[in-house]
Amino acid sequence: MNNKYQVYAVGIVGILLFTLALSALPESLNFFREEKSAMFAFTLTVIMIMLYEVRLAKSSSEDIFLRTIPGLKAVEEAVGRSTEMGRPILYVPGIMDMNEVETVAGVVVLGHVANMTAQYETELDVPVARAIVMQSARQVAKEAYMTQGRPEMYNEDMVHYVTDDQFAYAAAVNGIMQRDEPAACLYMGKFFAESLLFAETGNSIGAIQIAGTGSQTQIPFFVTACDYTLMGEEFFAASAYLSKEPELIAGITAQDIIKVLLIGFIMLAIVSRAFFDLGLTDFNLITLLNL
Amino acid sequence: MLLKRYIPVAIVAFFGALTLSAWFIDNETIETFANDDATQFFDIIAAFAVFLGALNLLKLQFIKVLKQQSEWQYSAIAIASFFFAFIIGFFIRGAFFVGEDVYFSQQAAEEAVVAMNSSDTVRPVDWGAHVQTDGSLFQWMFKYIFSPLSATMFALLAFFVASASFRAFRARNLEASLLLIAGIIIMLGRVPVGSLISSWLIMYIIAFSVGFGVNAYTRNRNMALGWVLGSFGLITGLGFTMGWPIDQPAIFYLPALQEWIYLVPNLAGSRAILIGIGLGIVATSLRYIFGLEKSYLGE
Amino acid sequence: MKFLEDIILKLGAVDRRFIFILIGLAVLIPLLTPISLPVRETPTTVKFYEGIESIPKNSKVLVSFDYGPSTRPEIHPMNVGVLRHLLRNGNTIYISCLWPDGIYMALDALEEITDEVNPDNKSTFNIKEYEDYILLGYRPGAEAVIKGLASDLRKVYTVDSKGRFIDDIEMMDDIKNLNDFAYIYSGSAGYPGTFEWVKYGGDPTGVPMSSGTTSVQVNEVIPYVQTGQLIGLLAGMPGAAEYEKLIAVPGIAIQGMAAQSFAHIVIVIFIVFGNLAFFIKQRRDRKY
Amino acid sequence: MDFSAILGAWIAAFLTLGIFSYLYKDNPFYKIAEHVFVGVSAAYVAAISFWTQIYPNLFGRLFPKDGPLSFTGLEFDFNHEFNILYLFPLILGLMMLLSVFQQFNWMARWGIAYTVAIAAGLKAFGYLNSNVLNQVKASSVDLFSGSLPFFSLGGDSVFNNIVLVIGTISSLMYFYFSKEQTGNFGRFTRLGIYFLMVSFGASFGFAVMGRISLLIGRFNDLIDYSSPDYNYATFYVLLFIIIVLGFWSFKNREK
Repeated sequence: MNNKYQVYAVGIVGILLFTLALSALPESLNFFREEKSAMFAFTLTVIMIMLYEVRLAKSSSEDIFLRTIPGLKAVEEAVGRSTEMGRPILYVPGIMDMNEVETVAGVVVLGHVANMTAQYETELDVPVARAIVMQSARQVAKEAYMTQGRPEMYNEDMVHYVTDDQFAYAAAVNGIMQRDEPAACLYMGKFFAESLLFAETGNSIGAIQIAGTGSQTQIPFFVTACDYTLMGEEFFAASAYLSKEPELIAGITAQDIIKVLLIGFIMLAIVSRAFFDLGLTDFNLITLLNL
Repeated sequence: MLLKRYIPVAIVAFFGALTLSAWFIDNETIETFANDDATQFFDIIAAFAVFLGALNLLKLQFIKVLKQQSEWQYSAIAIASFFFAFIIGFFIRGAFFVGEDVYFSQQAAEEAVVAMNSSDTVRPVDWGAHVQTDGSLFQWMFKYIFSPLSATMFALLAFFVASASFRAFRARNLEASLLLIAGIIIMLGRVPVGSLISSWLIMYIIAFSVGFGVNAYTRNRNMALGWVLGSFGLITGLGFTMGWPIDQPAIFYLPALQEWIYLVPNLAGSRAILIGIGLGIVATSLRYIFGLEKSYLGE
Repeated sequence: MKFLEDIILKLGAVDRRFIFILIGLAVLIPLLTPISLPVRETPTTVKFYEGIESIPKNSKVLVSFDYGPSTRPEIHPMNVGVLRHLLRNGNTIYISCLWPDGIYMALDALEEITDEVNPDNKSTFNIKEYEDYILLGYRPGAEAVIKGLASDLRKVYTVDSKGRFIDDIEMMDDIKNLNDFAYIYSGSAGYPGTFEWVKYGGDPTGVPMSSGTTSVQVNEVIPYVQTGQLIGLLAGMPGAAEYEKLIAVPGIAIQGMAAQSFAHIVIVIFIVFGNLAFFIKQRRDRKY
Repeated sequence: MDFSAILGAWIAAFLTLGIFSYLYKDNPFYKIAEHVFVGVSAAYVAAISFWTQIYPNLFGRLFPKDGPLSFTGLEFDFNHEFNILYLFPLILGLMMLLSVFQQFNWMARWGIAYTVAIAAGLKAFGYLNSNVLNQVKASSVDLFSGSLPFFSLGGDSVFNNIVLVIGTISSLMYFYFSKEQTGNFGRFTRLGIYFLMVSFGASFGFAVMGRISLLIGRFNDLIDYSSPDYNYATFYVLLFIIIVLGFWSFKNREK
């Protein structure tokens, strides 16, 4: 255990030295942006911690502990409920294209949901707003039905394109909800104003609703109108949680370590600022690092 | 195998690493690529994908119509609307200039030239510019079909926020109560009506609500009544000594209070969410670049 | 008492369509018969006003129209106000758009403040294109456009919205990139908008900037005001109303404030009844 | 008022009220408006992406005036220089289109891979910078210098700064996944949830405000269309929709 943190301490010192060396390169070799030194060091630290955690996870046989996230437990229940009621599941992977990390995360989570619907033999409906997302979601869903040994249940049109336009898409999804009455609605991806249009309609048809998004502005709507919400970072952790693969879970552990480091840094910066303000030192951490 | 699996994975790793490192490397070629071309490439691919999507949409709607599934009539409307807009977008210029005036068709423009007896020639708009020219047929479609529909879908939210807050803003527990109270204070404090509500009224309401809480908690009516009467007396006494100013004490004046909520506890909460989202996105992005997660490719 | 409780219980379980009707009326009635309510400025708006006021006279200011018809009621009054404020202080205006419909919004806004079109209005100006303002127009690409502007404006805009080559326009002579502007303002309704301007425009170049946003975005953007990455902020229609008051040109936002107030009161009343009903129901459930 | 504007107003009024009729319940008017919207918007987006992306930015760069490919007879002058790199998105785009055929399904993967790559590369840095580092930097507030008042409602104060720091850290710890939220740690993260809830409530309050503003805008348009200039479009359309809907709900009463 201690060993791990020793590695990190040495690693961070190494990264700092490396960054310093890069920014001290002579003019002729100057390919490094010194003004971004702090960012560079931080990025390298994140990469180092992540890769090392993954390596540890691969070599160790122990399970990594993660706290429960109620919204993720509820996904399986929702699929089960839909099966009992004989009604479909609606999955909305957000309204943006694959050039948003949230959308990609939403599509990855779709893979896990498709695994469940294949197991439970529940109908899955995925209307999408972008054709690239459609293609990716199809690949993911197909793969899920294959691994579950139910290729005959997979139908390409379970993932279907509606339109690129935000509100036209919202109007159509509202229509689908009203007419097909899904037992569960899952919203996982990047959302804008249409979030509440979905969530209110879903609520009025009595569906169990689980949302996950990294769109800060839309979290409050999902929190008020949905049964469960994966807020921000929880949503990004969702795919790792659902996959139960140690390599992916290790990524979450890495995030936790970075979080603690950041909190430590905030404390340190406050103290160093106090010293500076009181005239005890003539520098403060923030200006020193040129942040 | 190579084409289906390895090249896509290589593309992710290469372009991911390239665009990420572009932030730190002082090299003009890499910089222009990351700043400009990289996103342009994506926009172009996405533009092709739109046509793929349209094909999928048409296919599903045509199946509905041909099989006469339930409500196929509406699918027919969707198909008709699609071709209506498609023809206006691709086959009709829809804008012919005579001087500064714009006409939808060549014929109308020519008639106008004759009617005005002017020497101007009719000048058709360039292909491509026709979708952005004020007064073109495409713009007419945008103004009277597309934009009212989107604005109205958006405006439905005014009703939905009301019903959602009515249903969900119940003081079930402390968390829900905080949501409720912060929501109401912002809702009232930000609009002119809020500044007409005296801080003294708010103090009375708080004293009363606390009494309500005391009653619920201790199950002792007398104690609750005592609290309410005592605090009301205190507030009234204070009011007379201070002369009932509407915005004093400021912490009970809604416009001032909402400002504090907005700048302090709200900021703390949103900052944490921002940092969390940031970390989540960074870690997820790195997982993609390093190929730890490839399932979006169907792996 | 029992009777009263029953009424409250009924109100607490009312059909949502009843709420819809009341909200509709609360907004519609004040629009048909205008009522004026006092407007009180909030510090972020004052900061915003002071930020614009502090731009040196005759400076070049970039104004971006990053919204469309759906969010027009919130953002449009702000942008019109900002144009007025800038012109009054003798600044020249460069208009860019990150949203395709932004160009129409900009045309509308300019029309509203031009002498020729509205000769009787006191708050209009005798402005000429290519002298007092230039409409650079819409370019697709969102943050790529901003990044492009930050490095080289001429790569993004070879021609302006009228198709004139940028190199032939005198106003553009000493503009190379964002650094040549004294101030950046973005009236933004989402993506791309304030966020992207801060990240790729204001932060890297250090040009002071501020923004007007929809109410929904405020929470997301407010941390940037705190850190000084944005100089003040106009928040939604109330923000626009406060700004209209500060620049002393009352407009559509101030008018809308009454409708806004009434709708909020209706919602709050419903929330209160919903909660009372909730408590009564809880108590009764406990008794039986 | 010319005919196209009046016709437009009638169509706009019909579609607007058709969407609003959804507030009553799902009904034929909403279905018409919805399907018109889907059809028109799909083609609208296709036209916009072709004419503002593919046409100027792809063709303009591959077939510029006097470019190396002008022997093909294709020339699109958008003041761009020839750029061979743009063959890459052309190929990826065409592969994306070809993936409509079952046997070429895999072709979409290249485009997907490229899209995810730039999402990861470009977004990671932006978020790291403004969401993480800048917010962390802003959290290092002044607590001890003594130059700030202890409490002030509107501005900077020691009390506000303490609340800010505690709120940020406790909310951040709510997102700590490697430990069950029990005991003292649980109490601390509970505090974080309280801050998050206040933040959500405040956001919601703001949202209510914004949404009402949009409704104001919509009603203003409808009021405009009800004027004699537009032959009272709103009135007649409203009347028509109400009568038909009344009849329709009467007929479908038993359902």
